[in-house]
Amino acid sequence: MADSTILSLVLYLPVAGFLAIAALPAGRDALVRALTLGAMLVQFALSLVLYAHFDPAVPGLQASTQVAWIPAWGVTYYIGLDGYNILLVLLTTFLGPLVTAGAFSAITKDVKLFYAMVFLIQFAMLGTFVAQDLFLFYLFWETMLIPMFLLIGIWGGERRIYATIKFFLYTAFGSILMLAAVIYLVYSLQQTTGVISFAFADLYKVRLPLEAQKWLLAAFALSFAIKVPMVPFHTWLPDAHVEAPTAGSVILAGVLLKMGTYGFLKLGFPLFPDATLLATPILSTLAVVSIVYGACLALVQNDIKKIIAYSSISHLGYVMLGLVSLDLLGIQGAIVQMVSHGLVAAGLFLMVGMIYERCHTRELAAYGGLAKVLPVYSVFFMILTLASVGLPTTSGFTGEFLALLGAFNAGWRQWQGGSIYALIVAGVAVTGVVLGALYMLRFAQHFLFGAERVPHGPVADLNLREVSILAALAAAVFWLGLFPDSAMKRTELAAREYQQLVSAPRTPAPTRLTGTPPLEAAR
Amino acid sequence: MGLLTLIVLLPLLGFLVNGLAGNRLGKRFVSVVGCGLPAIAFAVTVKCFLDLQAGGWAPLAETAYAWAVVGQSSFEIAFWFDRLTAVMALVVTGVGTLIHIYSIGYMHEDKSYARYFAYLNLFLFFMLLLVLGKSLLVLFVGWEGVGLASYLLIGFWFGDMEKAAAGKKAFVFNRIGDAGFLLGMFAIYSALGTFDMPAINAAFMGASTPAVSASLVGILLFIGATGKSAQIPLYVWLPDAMAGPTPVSALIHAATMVTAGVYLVARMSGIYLHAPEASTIIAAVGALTALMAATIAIAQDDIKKVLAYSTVSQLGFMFVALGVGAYGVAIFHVYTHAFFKACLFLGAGSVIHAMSGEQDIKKMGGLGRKIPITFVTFAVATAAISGIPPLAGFFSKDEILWYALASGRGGSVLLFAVMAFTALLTAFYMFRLFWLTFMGAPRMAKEVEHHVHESPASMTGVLVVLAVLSAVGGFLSIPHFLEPMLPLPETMAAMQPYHYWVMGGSIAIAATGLAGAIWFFAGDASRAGAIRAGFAGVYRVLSNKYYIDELYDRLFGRPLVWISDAVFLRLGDRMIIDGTLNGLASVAQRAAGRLSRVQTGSLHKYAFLVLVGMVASFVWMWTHG
Amino acid sequence: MIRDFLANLDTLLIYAFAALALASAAAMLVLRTPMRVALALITCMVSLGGVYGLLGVHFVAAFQVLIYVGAVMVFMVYAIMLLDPRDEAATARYSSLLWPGVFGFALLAEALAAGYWNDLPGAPRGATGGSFDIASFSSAFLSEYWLHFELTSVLLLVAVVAAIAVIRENRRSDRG
Amino acid sequence: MDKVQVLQFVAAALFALGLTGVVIRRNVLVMLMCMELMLNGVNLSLVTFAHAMGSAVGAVLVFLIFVVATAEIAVAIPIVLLLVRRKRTLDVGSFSDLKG
Repeated sequence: MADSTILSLVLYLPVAGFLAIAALPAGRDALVRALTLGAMLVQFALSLVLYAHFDPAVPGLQASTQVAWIPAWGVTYYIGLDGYNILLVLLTTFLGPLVTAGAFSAITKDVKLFYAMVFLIQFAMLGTFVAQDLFLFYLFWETMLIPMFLLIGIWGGERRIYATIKFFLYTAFGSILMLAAVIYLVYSLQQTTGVISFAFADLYKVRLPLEAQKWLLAAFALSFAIKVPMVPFHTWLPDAHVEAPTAGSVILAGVLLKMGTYGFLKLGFPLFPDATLLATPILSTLAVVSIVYGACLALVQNDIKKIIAYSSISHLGYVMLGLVSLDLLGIQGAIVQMVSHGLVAAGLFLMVGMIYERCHTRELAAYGGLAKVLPVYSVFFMILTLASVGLPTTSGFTGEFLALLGAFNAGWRQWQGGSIYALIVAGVAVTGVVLGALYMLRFAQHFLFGAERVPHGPVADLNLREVSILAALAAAVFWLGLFPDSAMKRTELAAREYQQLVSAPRTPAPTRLTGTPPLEAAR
Repeated sequence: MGLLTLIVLLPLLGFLVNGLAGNRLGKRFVSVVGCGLPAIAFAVTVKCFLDLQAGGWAPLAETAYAWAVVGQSSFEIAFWFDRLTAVMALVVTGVGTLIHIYSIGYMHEDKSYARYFAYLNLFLFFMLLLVLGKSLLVLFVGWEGVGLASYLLIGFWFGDMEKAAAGKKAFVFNRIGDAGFLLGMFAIYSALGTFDMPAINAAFMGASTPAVSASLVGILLFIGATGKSAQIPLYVWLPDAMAGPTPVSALIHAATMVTAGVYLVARMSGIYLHAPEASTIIAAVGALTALMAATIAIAQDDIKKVLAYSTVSQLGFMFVALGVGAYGVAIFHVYTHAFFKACLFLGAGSVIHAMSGEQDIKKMGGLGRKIPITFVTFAVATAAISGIPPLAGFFSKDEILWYALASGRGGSVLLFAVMAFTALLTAFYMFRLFWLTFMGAPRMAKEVEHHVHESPASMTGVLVVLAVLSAVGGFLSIPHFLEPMLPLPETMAAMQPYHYWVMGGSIAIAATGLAGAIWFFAGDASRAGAIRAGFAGVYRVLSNKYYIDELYDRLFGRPLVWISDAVFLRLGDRMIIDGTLNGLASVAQRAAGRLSRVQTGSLHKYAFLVLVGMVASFVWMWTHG
Repeated sequence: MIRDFLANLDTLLIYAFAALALASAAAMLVLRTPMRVALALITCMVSLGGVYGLLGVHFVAAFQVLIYVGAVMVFMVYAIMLLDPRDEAATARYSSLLWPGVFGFALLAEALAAGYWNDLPGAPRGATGGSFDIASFSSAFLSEYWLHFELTSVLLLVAVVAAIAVIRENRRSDRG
Repeated sequence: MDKVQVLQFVAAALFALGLTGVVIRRNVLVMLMCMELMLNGVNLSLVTFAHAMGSAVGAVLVFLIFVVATAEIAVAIPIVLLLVRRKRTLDVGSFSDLKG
């Protein structure tokens, strides 16, 4: 089977699953669960094949499919794998079965609809990652909102309506701005080159005038920054996480937040390099503010989900820091950190869900001494906590270390050039390492240690299903911590391309596209 | 797989076996695995040492695998075995194995026996990674890893919130140091493009100066060292770390982990040789820490706390040696200190074991006859730390004092005076501890006294071995052994005549301390009581550790929480950001409320509006078209 | 004269039909009972069908009569007969917006007329005026505008479903 | 003024009359019929142009309008039936539950 076929299979398997469970009669919950898990596992297996087949030495797209779609607007259906998205695709398909299995006991209301939504969001997320055409990307990007909205709105907690509306308004606001920018971008591409196309590869080739770049970057950046989220566009996240069901939180933290950083990596920065270079100080400052601010807020939360939510803000700050450093190490670190945060935050949310199912409260103060009552749970919790803290041998270390090193390297180079600001920013970012330990250990200490306090106890330790979920996560965390090279090898060329696109000057604007339009090239 | 990798992996194997299956396999199996694998690691280390010798002391190097390759930068997990590594690795595996064996007896009753050995093996794994690592990255991995093991072991009895909190405190203070360490690493990497330690040393020793100030890097790395090795200002975690099981205190918080900072500075001596400012700071911090910790130790009543502050103080000695460029001497003190401090801690553990968990020396006394082996070994170790010749501590401490006075790299009379005074205090508080514990009349409750018993052979045997090592260890001249690698500094010619005076002086200091302690605490310790009453204020300050913990809390802890809570959360998140949004939302809502009045529900009006709109658009079209 | 008349007979007939349509449309606004309004509308539609036929677009004329008069208006008449129209007699014929409506009508008519007057050329130049047959219509409908064709079928399906749903709702509310 | 123009005026007048009818009449069924009238006006306009241009495109649109009109009535009549059943009146003025 050709790789492109496998990729299409991976992408459309959730749609098939969606249709299949939609066709099932109501009340067959067990069958729905089994079917969903099966489909997710097959999808993961297929994406592992894709990962294995992915050739790190080949630049550009692999396993791509391109079909004409709306020729009049230059829109094509164009999907493919590259170094930017290979890990994120793998992460998404990896988390799919875990989310599914994790919700087996938590979701008893509208099971069919729930898994249909999970399939739908899985499809939209994968589509966003593999889309190579801005139009297609935007479609998937928007599609993601709907199932997420429903997941929180239907299966959420008490204040779910407030949370969903906040979530929706924030993200929809960002999307609208992006839509406007997309339209303007394609329009000006056509104005300057006479070619109308939405393909990323074509859009990369143009260099707009600086003034236009500034506005477009601002629109894209706002949209992505809300998704990441960066301070001060973050307040939707804690509310959404707190109210979302476990599966929603896991998807949100595990994959959805990566959309923002992925957007910056794939679109925001490479499309508007001059504006990006101008905005670097602002962006890196915001990244560091996110790191410190998120960590400080996580320190004073009493809701366990909020702690993890704020820690996400902090961790994604490292990603942004790595991306704007434009240092190869930093970029690679940022990519790894994306995946790492996906694993760790997803794991922590799953664990919170598991304890919530047993004890029915998210109040940190209500817990204590779980290590004695739930030893297996505590071991996994400790592993994920330490990964979140960024302890060596876990994935968190790989990501944070490389991202910080990259930021420092970049700062150092600028210092040699006379400006110390970036170096100071990188230095401040390192304090995040301390703060991270502070809030996560405070969490673990109150949660696991001390006198036993178990609300609604006595409770049973993890069952086989839960242990398998967490063991898979822990294995992934250690794999990325101990042997990150296999993954980083695959992203290296993309990281370089990104670095080059943003930092290396292109041919001066306006450029006329040479060569064939993308469609004919694909033929 | 090479031998060096094997050394590192053996304890990891122990961790995995004990951690995953320990509970099911029984204590005997856990003990065999837990002690056997470190013992094998020790044997392999000896083999490596012999190889090193056979190879004419040319360092052994070994690359396990490439952790990450990014562009031109390759981060490899590689190991390196030279003279310095050999000393450290032998101490770590040797003393480590002994303490593992001791733990069999000490922890025998504990429910989490397997977990304990798993953690201990994990610690050994990371410590060996730290010591054997060829690049700063591997060292850092070990560095953080031992912090983790320390965290887990301090909080081993996590049911007690205070113990868990002590673990957290240790981890966080270590992390503060680590942040400095990271910055130092980053600076090195940015300037040199490598983490490889031999290469870094070579770069700084080379003809062309690297593009980074050695002092800056040196100070940053030293911040890391202050965290791990409990120096001012980050020393406060170590006394609290005594919450862990006593063998852990012996292994991690006395013999091995806390000396990692010393090892780091010695390993990076290439940088510090070119960083006089950093060296001065190291010496100053070391001297201050040594003095401060010694004064606090005088006023502590918890047997482990005294030893903890004594450790902090001894680490200060080592840093003084590092600060004046006598790197070999510092390692020498690491080595002797590992023996006698491990012996002291394990002896203390034996005492606590005998006293059924009591740690307050005010409630001890007269234990000498009841637990003779512990008594004798503790006596030897106390004498060793106080610097009584010809025990191990005398040699290393004497060398430190000498170089503090005479080194051409920052030795001075002031430094010497401070260190000599600290040495006096050391002898004094150690003998105070010794006297109050073993001599005089018993002060414990009757039923406790009845239960006092000597520890099992697995514990006393280890004590004897360590006592012997503390006694004779000093005859092995580590500075001399290390000299080809870490040359000793030039001594100032003017000071040369005083060499033997210093040696005599240090003997006199030890004797004075001993005598002072006996004079104060002999009999009913009434003289000490009088002094204490006379200087009540000073005593209070000392016994409260200069209120440093409280100060840190006021200065950093509470402001951080306050800023996070009041400024960031309440003002920033809730008021400014959410407030603005909610304000916007309510404006929109009100506007929509107004607009919704158009929605009258009357179809006719809607149709009429359509009509009006149509007319308007036609008019507009015709006039503008 | 008669020849002229005969030559222009179809044009005159068109005008006559158009006038009839206009008149019946105007009548719709003033007639009181719905049934009469429906009859006026039918008249209007049939006369429009006449116009189409005279213009030579026979099939549209046929469909106009078949679909509009034959289906839509029959349905409408059924509805009128089904519902009791008597309550209407008691209430006013016109809504409260009668005068604004009439005024609006005047304005709209004025705007349209002015617009046509200024803008609309006579018969489009170059236009043949030649008619087209059902074959060209069908091929255009089924080839060039196939999507629209399909969409209409979807629309009809939706309408059927909606109608059924509404009626079912009706039954349920009857039961409840 | 030729045939096409006349018919355009008629079409416009039909449309305007229909719209006015929707505005001024009270009976919901009459309003529906007035909407039909509007559609007829548009149809007339389209047919006229299609005839004048000799193009079938206009006729296609006419067909679409037929379909829309049919669908509209098919849905509208049941709705009216339901409304009348609930409100016992055909007066549109009393159907104002959705006011803002």
